[in-house]
Amino acid sequence: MTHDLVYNILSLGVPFSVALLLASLGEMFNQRAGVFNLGCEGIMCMGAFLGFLPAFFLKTGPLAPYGIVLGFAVAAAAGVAMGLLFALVTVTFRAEQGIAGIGLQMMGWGVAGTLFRHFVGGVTGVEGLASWPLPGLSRIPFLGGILFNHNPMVYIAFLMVPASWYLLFKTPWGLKVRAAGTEPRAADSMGINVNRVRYQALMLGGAMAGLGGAYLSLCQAKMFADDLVAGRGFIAVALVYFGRWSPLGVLGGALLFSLAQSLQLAIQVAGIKFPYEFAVMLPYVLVILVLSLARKARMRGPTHLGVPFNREMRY
Amino acid sequence: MAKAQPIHELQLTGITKRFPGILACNNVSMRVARGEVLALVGENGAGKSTLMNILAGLYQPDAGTIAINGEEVRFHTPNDAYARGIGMVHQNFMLVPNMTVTENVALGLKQHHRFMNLDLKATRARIVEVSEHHELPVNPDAYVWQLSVGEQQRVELIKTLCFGAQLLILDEPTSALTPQETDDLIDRLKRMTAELSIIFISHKLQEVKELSHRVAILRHGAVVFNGRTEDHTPAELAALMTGREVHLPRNEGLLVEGPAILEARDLKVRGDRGHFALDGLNLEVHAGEILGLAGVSGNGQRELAEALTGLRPVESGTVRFLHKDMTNKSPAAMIAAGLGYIPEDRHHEGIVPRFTVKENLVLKDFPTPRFSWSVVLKLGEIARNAESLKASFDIRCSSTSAAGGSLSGGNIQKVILARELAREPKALISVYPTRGVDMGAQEFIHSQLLARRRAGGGILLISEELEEIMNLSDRIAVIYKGRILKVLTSLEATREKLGLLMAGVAE
Amino acid sequence: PKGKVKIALIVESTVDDKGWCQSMHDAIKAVQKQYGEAKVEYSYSEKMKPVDAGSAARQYASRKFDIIICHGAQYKNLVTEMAPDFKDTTFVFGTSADIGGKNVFTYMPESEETGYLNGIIAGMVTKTNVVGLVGPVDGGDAARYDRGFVLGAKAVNPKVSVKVAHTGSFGDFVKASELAQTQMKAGADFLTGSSQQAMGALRAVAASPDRNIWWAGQDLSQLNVAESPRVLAASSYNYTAVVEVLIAKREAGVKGGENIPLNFANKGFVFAYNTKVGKVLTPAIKKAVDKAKADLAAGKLKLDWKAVKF
Amino acid sequence: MNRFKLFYGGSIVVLAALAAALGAALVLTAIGASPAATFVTIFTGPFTDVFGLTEILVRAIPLILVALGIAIAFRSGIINIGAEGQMLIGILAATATALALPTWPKAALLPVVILAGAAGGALWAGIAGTLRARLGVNEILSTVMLNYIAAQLYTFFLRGPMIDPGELETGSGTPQSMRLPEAAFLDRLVPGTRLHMGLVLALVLCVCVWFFLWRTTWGFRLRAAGAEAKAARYAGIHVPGSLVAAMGLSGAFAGIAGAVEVSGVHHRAIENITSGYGFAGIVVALFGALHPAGIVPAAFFFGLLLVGSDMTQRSAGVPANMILVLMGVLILCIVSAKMYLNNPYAQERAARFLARFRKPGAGEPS
Ligand SMILES: Nc1ncnc2c1ncn2[C@@H]1O[C@H](COP(=O)(O)OP(=O)(O)OP(=O)(O)O)[C@@H](O)[C@H]1O
Ligand SMILES: Nc1ncnc2c1ncn2[C@@H]1O[C@H](COP(=O)(O)OP(=O)(O)OP(=O)(O)O)[C@@H](O)[C@H]1O
Ligand SMILES: [Mg+2]
Ligand SMILES: [Mg+2]
Repeated sequence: MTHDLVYNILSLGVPFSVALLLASLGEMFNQRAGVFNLGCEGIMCMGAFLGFLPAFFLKTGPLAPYGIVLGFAVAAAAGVAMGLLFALVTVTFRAEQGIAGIGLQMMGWGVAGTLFRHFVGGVTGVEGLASWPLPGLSRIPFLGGILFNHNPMVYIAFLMVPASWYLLFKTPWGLKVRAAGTEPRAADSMGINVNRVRYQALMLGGAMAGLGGAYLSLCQAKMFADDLVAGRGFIAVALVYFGRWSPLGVLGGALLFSLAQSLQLAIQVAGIKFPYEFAVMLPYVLVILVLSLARKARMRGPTHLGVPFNREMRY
Repeated sequence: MAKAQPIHELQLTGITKRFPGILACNNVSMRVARGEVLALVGENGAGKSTLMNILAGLYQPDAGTIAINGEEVRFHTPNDAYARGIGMVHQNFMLVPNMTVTENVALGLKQHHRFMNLDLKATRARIVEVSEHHELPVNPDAYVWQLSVGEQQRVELIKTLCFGAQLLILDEPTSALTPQETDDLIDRLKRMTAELSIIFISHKLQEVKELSHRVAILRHGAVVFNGRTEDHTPAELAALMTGREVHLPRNEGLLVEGPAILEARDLKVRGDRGHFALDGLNLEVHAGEILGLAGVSGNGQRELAEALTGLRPVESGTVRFLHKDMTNKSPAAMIAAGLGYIPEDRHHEGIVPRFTVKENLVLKDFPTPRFSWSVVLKLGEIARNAESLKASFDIRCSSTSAAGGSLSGGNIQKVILARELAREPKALISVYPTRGVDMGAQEFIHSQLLARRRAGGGILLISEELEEIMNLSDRIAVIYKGRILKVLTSLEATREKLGLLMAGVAE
Repeated sequence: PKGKVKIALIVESTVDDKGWCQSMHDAIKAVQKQYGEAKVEYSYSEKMKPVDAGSAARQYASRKFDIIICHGAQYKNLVTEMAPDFKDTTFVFGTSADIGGKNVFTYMPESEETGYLNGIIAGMVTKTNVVGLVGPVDGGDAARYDRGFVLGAKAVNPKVSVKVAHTGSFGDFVKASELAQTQMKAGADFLTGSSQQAMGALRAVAASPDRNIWWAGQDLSQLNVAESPRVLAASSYNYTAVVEVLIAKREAGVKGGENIPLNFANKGFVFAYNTKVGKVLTPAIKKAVDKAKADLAAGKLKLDWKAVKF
Repeated sequence: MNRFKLFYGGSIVVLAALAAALGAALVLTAIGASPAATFVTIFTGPFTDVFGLTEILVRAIPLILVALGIAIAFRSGIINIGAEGQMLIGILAATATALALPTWPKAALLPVVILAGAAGGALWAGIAGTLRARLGVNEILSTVMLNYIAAQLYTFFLRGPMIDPGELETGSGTPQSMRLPEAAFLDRLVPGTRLHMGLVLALVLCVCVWFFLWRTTWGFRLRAAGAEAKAARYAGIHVPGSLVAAMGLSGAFAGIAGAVEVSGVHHRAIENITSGYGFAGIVVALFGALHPAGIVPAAFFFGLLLVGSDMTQRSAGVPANMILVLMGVLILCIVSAKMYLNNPYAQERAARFLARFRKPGAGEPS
């Protein structure tokens, strides 16, 4: 019985984490490069909508299977475009990143909602991505169902954790990103184009947030509605702080949050009698608690987070 | 990056650069030949760094040209400058603290950047090669934040050499080094001239004299002198720089044994990395004396200053101030009791950069009745205070409403000095008060410290400049590994004795 | 109607939410179609936070709209306070069982009745005796629906266990979907839910590889969407009737002061089976449901929904 | 040079406005709405009658209050994204107080209610402040999370302990509190509109905040700690304490905003009462350069934007979501332009660029 319960919580919680994981990893790159992108939510909205659109239009035709792949591609592209826009505003125009992020969030949410109204018209479902049990692996007792019986995006997202780690710590680009967010002047003096690196990071981060959004509409809810993202972008941003800017930490945060979410739903479903509001609060409380109880980690964040880079302008 | 062609001759012609409201470089022309060391000197804000940043490709000049071996070049980015063999060690270290030495160097070594793969092994090998060739020992795997200032300086040098520099620009490389490190560096640089040319910026004319072949002096962005070093004494150079004679004052007073006002007994204090930075330290500062604290930095100076001012917790032992036990009292309590402090990091500890000069001048005293009625600030009094201090301490700023951070380093130091001395502290702890400050300002700061001494204040002067310590102190204590090794009177102290003590050799 | 009537609608979400707001919007549209555009002028304002609703309602009133429907109990205050200032305008808000001022109508869907019918189906269809209920917030008509559902299920199947859980929001589709998945994992083979987010739960049911999991809904449109093969039955609020009553009463000079309940007795609800699900809906089930519906309509069956605690 | 500055500033503003209009027009055209009609409605619609005008002010009141709090926090070096949650808790506290003291006279009850709101907000923000000061928990993370927690707590109270008994009796079951006693209402300023005394309170508090931050030793301490924590510590200021104080004060203002919304507009605690003011307040605060003198006009402008764009769905047939697009695009354009306005480097470059046209081939301006 408890075995089953634990199994259920884990096997559901793992796929719940994917949207947050993707968006958080993207945001991690942004912040590592020194840009605080509070507009993640807006990018996710656009990704969720534009990812949904091809799947919706190709729903019945012979191209239906490609609709979803196309959807993810379009969502990523939309994310890149939004990232570019944000880069233009915060990197080239050096605007205050906090407000610009709120602006981007409003814009993304609004544009997605407006276009949805015009081109689709009402809450509608799509086929969505079916689960692909990995041959062999999915039959491992207990773990198989938790880790290897999901839709392909789950595997992709989890593979992105080591990939992000490699990208950040083992490639020239990652080195530049880390330098650009910590000591942009040093990077600049060594001939690294700090602003270009930030542009690239924002494009990558945007693409990942877009994918995260599309995961919500194509894999998790398998539908689109105006309010689909419902604040998950803000949580993704917060989880980057939780994960202290490391891919593994971000994964930990995303898993903690979504497992807690899965746990609280299971608690409710199990019929334990107490006001459900407290169950709903659980994931949020847990994230704060874990961070409060964790010893202060040594790794400090990108120290120039939020500071626009300008070679000539000082202090 | 292919190895750059040798630079036989570098010629700057008519370089002009302006910043909003300031002409930083005004029609500057100069020339460096192969194997030559050119010293560039001038007061704070004269435009030295700006000129060199132009040469390093960071800034674009508004007018003027750079020519290498007679061929005109244009540097749009630092990459272009590196490609032509120009490397610069900047005034403020350009290192990423949370990366290793190898990673820091790899950042600029583009030839080791492969697609999706960073060849750190190759970079590491290159570092080892350069460090052996130039005898600059370094641990390539250490994180930069773990290194001392001297080691970081070495990393900067190695980094620049790894990139294949033919012309090395060094912007105040010695301002944060210990005397030993400085001597070391100068020696190495001398040897390097066999292979490369050097432009060397410093406020210490002794070094200029020792190292350089030629000197160029900048004043208000323009070259006012350009000649051979050997033809001029440091005093002459100082006069050329400031336009007047500079005399660093000396402590000529008699050794008066006043009462001890600031005492540390068996002090044990932990440093940032958790070890005991102070390990049973004993020290007394008397009224009316300057006690110099000599020592190689990193031996507990910073921790001592912070423990005495209440900024760092004391594990055991006592701090007594004015005969009261003040161990582990808050900084506010120490300030209220009359302790003054000139901290090491003037930009972030000494002032609030975004506050105006007048606000910075009352940073410690704003709650006192002089500057507030109960909780309401007396803005008029604060402004008057600022004007009078500005005049008496010769603080150069456009107005006392300018942001503190916009002042030059020397002037920031004057603001701090003015604030601390105007409080007429019973005791003053002064840490590296003249680091990176030009001769004129040094003279002023020294004379102010002496004036405070005459007025009966006790001063703890922490410095690595033996010159400064010997000029100003009544007694000199030498700190080594968190303990006072020995205290000498100024009459006993000689350069040699102090040097041995600082190295830990106690007779 | 004799003259022209101008109707305004104020909603908190959007008029295409396949739920609460759309049902009223569709009803007004239907009435407009029925009477002709010349007779009925219609305007709506979406995404109205309570404070925005205040200015929208006032603008409608000053533009001489006859009937202003504020579709949500959170608008109660603004209606109560505005109504005396615009005596010629009919203000309407719901859900509420209050009796408002002279020019205020209220409406109250007694949703425990529709819940009860869906509950009967659930109790008889379930094989696992585990039934999931995806709730939004435990309040208003959703609370009534949920409790009616529990009563219905228990009435026909004492062994059934209804897993009631809430997402804490009306519009979080993703959470509703997560909750539905959790319930299915916990063994539920029949689910239901109300409010706009129910669509998220229904999507989860439709996407489940287990073809023996069923749904009963709270919106007739669910019978005609791609997910409908999973939907056994649905009911809807018949706001058309409410709108018609409002127009008729106004013509008759009654501007308010009444509560309009919605129930089977006054045809405030429509209930329909899904004809395309084949044998799942056995004659026995239909019989039980039809009987309950008739009893409710006749007033023979009273549901003590307030007694249900979860 | 002065004429140049005017010209420079002017052209930047015009360019930004054009860019915003273009961006919005793009989306409007895509959905087949008329951009011109939409813009005309937004910027003139609210001014056509007294009611529209007062509605702008009704929106500006909570915006000013929240923004003042945000300004205090940001000036003190702590980022508060939790105004939404703090408003909610403030509303709970204010409502509970008013309902608990139904017999008190207005002169006593109203101040107590508003103070209760302040206390509620301060308490909620204090959690984030304490976590940051004591345990180093990043306040962006904690305030985002606390917003969600507050939202659930809010429905819990409205659905349970504080629900209007009438709602239970009639079976409506709507989560909302009882109506406040009339003594707890803020008076209306203009009869027939919803403009209430909260405006006066907000403006008075603006002056107070300005005085507090720039004229008192408390403000000096907070600002110093925020501008450079290290230097503040060296100057004897207790930095963790000032973080908690700043966060608490910031929350108090959000709480007051909530209390004022309840006492002035809604007269009872209902769902969705915060209307996103907690987020919009951040934008207003930053637009207002974290200074009361800037916050007031910024709040009026945003009030206009909110009321005006809300009108577009009725008079220009634009879907409601378009409001978000407009505000988003506008924010992006204004922040972009702002950096050019106070950037001497860009100004100098522009001046030199212009000079090239005026005196071809000749030197620099001075
Ligand atoms: N990035 C900048 N923006 C604006 N003004 C600058 C900038 N850099 C330098 N300046 C101005 O140019 C002048 C020269 O500065 P610079 O840093 O070159 O002085 P310096 O000679 O290196 O001084 P120091 O000896 O203190 O290092 C300064 O007075 C300053 O006003
Ligand atoms: N953004 C700026 N705008 C105008 N002037 C500036 C700016 N930043 C720095 N300066 C000026 O640049 C000059 C040199 O700056 P720098 O930071 O090199 O100071 P410094 O005297 O070398 O200090 P230190 O070496 O002690 O750090 C100073 O005169 C300072 O006033
Ligand atoms: Mg310099
Ligand atoms: Mg200097």
